[in-house]
Amino acid sequence: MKYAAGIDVGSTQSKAVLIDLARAVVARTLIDTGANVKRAGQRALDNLLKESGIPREQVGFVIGTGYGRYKIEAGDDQVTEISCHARGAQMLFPATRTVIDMGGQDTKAIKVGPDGDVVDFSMNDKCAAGTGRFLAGAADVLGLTLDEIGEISLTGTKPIRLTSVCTVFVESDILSHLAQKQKVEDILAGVHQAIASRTISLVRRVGREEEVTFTGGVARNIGMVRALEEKLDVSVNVSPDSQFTGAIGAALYAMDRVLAGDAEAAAVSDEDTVWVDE
Amino acid sequence: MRTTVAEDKDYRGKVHQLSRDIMTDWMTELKDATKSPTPSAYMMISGNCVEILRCFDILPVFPEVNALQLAIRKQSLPYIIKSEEIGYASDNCAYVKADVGYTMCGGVGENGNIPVPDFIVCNFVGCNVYIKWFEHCASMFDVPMIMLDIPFVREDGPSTDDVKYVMTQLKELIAHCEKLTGKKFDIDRLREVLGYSARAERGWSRCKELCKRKPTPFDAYFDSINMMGPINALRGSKVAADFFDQVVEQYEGMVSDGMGVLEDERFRIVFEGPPPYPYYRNFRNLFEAWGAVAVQSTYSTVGGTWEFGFTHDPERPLESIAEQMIIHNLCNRSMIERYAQIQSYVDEYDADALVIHSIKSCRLFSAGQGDMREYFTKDRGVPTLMVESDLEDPRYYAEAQMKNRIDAFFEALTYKRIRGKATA
Amino acid sequence: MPYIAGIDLGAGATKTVVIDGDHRVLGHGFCRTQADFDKVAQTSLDAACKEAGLERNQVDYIASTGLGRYSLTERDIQITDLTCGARGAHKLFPDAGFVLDMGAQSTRAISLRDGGKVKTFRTNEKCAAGSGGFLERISRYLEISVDQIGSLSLEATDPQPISSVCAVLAESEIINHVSEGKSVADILCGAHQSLAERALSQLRMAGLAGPVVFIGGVALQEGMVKACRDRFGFEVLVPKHPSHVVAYGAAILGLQRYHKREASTAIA
Amino acid sequence: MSTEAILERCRALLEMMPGEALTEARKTHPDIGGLAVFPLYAPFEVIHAAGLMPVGMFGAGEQVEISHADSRFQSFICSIAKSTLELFLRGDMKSFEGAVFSSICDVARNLSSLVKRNTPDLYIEYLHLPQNMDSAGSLGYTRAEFARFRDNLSARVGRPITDEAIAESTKIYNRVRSLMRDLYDHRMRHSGAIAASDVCTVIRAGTRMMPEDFIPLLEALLDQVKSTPSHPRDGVPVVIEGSFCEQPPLALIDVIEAAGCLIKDDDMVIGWRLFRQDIPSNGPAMDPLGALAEAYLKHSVYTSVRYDRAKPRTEGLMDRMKDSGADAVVFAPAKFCEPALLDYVLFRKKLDEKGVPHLKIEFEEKMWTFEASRTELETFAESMLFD
Repeated sequence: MKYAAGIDVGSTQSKAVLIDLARAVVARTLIDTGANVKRAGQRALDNLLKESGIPREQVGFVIGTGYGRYKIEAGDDQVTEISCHARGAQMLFPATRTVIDMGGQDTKAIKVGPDGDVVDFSMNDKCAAGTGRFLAGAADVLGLTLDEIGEISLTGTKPIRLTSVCTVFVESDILSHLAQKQKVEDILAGVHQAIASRTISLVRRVGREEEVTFTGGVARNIGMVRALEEKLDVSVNVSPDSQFTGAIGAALYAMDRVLAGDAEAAAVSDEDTVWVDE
Repeated sequence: MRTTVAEDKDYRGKVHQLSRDIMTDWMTELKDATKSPTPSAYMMISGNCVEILRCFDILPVFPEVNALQLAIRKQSLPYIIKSEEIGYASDNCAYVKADVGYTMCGGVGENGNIPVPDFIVCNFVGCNVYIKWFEHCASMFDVPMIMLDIPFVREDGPSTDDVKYVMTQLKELIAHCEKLTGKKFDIDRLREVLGYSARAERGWSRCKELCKRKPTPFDAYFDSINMMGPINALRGSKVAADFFDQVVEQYEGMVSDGMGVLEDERFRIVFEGPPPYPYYRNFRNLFEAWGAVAVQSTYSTVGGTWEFGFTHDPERPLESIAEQMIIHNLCNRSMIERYAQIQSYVDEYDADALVIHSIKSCRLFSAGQGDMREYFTKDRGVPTLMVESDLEDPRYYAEAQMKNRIDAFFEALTYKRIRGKATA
Repeated sequence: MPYIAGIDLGAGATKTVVIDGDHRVLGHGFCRTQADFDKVAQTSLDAACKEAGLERNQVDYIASTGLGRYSLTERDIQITDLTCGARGAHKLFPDAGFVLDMGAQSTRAISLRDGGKVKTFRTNEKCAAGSGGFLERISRYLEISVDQIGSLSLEATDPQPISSVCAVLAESEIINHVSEGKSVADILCGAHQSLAERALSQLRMAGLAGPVVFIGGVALQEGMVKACRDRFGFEVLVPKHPSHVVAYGAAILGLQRYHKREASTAIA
Repeated sequence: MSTEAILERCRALLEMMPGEALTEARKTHPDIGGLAVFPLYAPFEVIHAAGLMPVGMFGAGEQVEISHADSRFQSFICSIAKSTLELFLRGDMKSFEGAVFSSICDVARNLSSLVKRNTPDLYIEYLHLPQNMDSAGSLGYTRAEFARFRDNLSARVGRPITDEAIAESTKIYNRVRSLMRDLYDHRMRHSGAIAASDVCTVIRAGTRMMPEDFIPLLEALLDQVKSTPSHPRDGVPVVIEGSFCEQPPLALIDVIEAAGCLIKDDDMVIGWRLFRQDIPSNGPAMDPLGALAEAYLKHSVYTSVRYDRAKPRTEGLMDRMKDSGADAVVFAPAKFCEPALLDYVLFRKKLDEKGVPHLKIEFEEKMWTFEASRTELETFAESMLFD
């Protein structure tokens, strides 16, 4: 029982991470989730073991996270991505006290304790406006890829105003700007700033404390990183591993269980029970 | 930290059954009244003066109860859509929309379950939407609407003029009832009715009191619904008074046997805001799964805050009715007072956390709950979770989102405890 | 013989119809709408002229409509797509009193007065997954092409309804259905049914009481048409070129104005 | 002063933050203080008599980015509530004595609590304006509520507020209101004499200056407008309904007229134009507070936030159409405005009965593109003009 694994099953990609007793990452893998979430979890774990050449029985505990977490049969238990992102970010940047996680349908601001625990968190409310999905919509209508828009937005000089950050209306909003011969870079600059200020209000709810770490898929978007830094007026940590943050956090929780397996673990787990949908 | 629920747990107990029985009798009365000349009147739940209707034997009808039942039986959506077709906006209160849609579809009148009222008593207590709702009802039925304008109670309490104003309007209501029924107002009958009210109110606050015990005998949010019907709609009747005697007996029994509503009570929470009726059990399961139980809730005090000691007084009939309407109910209180009420719950019921269920329909409750969250997390250090959906419109409940937030919240609380143990 | 062009600059695509003085349709043009509205309109117009066997300079009058109607510098007049859609639909089906126009951005329910004039109309509420763009997004997620949607949806055995009113949350519902292993057909059919439901309540808001002409790009999806026919309780009429009806209506109204103009200049 | 000069001054005032407008007023009224008035209505005369300038609080339009308030208010709350709270949280209102809110809707009431909690140094008043106009207790209550306001206010400013002073202020506001009525009447009879968005600009600016200064400005404007010949514009005469609290962007007003509608009458900034007749302000044994209360109960024009059993709002709208010679109604509520959106149902029912064409377009503060509304408005106009 020398290892623990974390699997993060997202709506588009699934990630898995293997760590050893020293909590060092020994292997990681990333696959497309595809249509069958159940299998995605298993596939990710299999890949992970194959690449690392470590036999399954050496893995003491597996924790699943992400929206698909309840469908992972390979996992021994589940933890929400909120807890996992906090824990993972704190391992990547030990001094982290605030985590911003921007995903497809959720944006989260998390206040993190010294050992990676969630002190407080805040997410976009019922309305999914201002999430990563909004960027995708903007990219679509401009015929650009998600990777391109960030760079381009940085060249904007006169950021445009948006009526709202409602994803449903981003297309018509942007089209009207184009019709008025606005520059693409200014539109994108406006888009990034709109989402950034929306995100800042989430950060404000939990109370900003340095260091700030930015996780999730959108963290690879340099435009969003800069926009956040500008509004927060502090530099923001972004790890090259940022998309693995959730899986790393899950693996860390799994390792707790491997190491402890004592009262602590008992206090957290109820092995005999299962989640039942109504 | 796997979340769990007892499979298909049956939350209904003896109290649920008792409540169901007497509420069903009332619903039957309503249905019968659609075909008989029994006089009836519409009235709203919050800070109501049902006692006055009772002493004239006027059958009280509460559209909110109707809307609530449609939602909890998962029947509300078609009615909501129906009323959106005649111009209601998606942003309007879904209680109104469900009730209006239900009326349009024949739920009220001859072949329905609810009688067309002889008149409407608009007890405007806090909720401004009440006025619009009842204006719409009045125009649908073409019946008179009596306005009871209750001055909003400010932090420094009501002025003598506020009370005088309400007293005058109550007397005008009484005059109207005399005209409608041809009966002379009988103050002694009102005293008798208020006696029943006071008895029920004492029982109700005794039950709330018992939630201070560990484990708590019932869930002061989800199970309170069983008592809110009787205390708000049937108040002033002997039936309601007797009901509470039995309920108190039941819960005191549980307490003395050390029984709680949960086998394993792990988190004591205070609930703010109405529940998502269309997903009532689903929502409850999400908390049950973490051994979280409500020990107090603001929603259960929309009709009256009796647990703070006020009861109707047969010796001061109209005065005490007026005081009930102005001061002693949640809806007519400011956010600032609501914060104080919640804080006292957290302290006196030894709660671990505050959960705010923010609903789109009712802005009286929800507008500004972000500030409430701010206040309790930052100024008071009370762990607070805020989730959003609706009390009537099923389209605003997203289970995956809901579960994610609730699980994360209790994961954090659990982790805090473990560290507490570790460092201890 | 005058030649009139109606150009519909929509959010999704730009459609052109060229007619002659007897309302005969001579040519169609179609191309995806892009940033430069003027250029897009030209391309679409050229295509229509080509089909009509006309030179660009033979076109006597241009009526523009749709979201970009003001961006077309060469226009003789601009008219809204609701007015044009009503007129075009009425010309094709004189007995129908209602029009449902489902495009990329918006869904419109229109009730008509005599002569195909707009009586009342309802456009889709904000934050509603009630338009063609939504179907495009989910088809992209389901990795199928837009023109497959319609036929696929017909193969459904257990349609999966969408309850959310927000397009983004609706998408997560779809993702959920997929993860539950539901078939693509069932998901698409569910989407069509939900959209039809919303369209129906919009039509009711406009006072639905008779046959409905279903126009706009989405009307090309058989599954959507079926979903409407199953629900509306009135005949649902679909023209041969549903996405060109608005441009056609623009051309017809354009012809009217053209005659007026000629008459006045003749006097002068 | 030329019309354009007057409009320039008004536009300048509208671009100012409330605090800047107060500073501007102090240039000519050095000792004046300020009290913000959230829509709809408060007895302005009492505020003015306290030596304060009542400043209309209509949100912050485009000028302010909402960055604090949306962590306090959810996504389904109207923009005026958010931007108003934002101004207080940002400290923009420091130079004011405080603000007065009234019972117009649940959001406004909760907003007053939030402002009170977050700016403890300010005097925050909440008036419960009566919803029962014809109880035997109505007048006594309303007068008492106004008196309570007067006493709290005088305690705050540390000087008495005399009946004489209130009567004087009543005279001044009577004059302001009658001039605003003149302006509206003139626009009503001479379409094209002045653009609707210009009327809005002036009326809104009037809530940001001392009434003494507003009077000469209105007089000058009326002279100008009446003396300049204008040829009548063609279009569909309409009444705007539903904009009684949050104000539609001026650009939207222009879009409405550009689309072919002529705005004959509207309910914008209605609280400052609440009375069709002067309020008695002299005579023996004069009771100015009683007069204000009486006026509110008996002589104020209908609004969506005032229930009057004797005069239903639907009738009010019908009269407004008849008096202004409008053929149609453009219903323009702020997004998420519960009272307006609920009233729409009753109005719509009535208008359909009477066969009056109507159109609903929602707006919000940060709106900058009106393409969707433009399309609907043009279609609406086209459907009436070309038959």
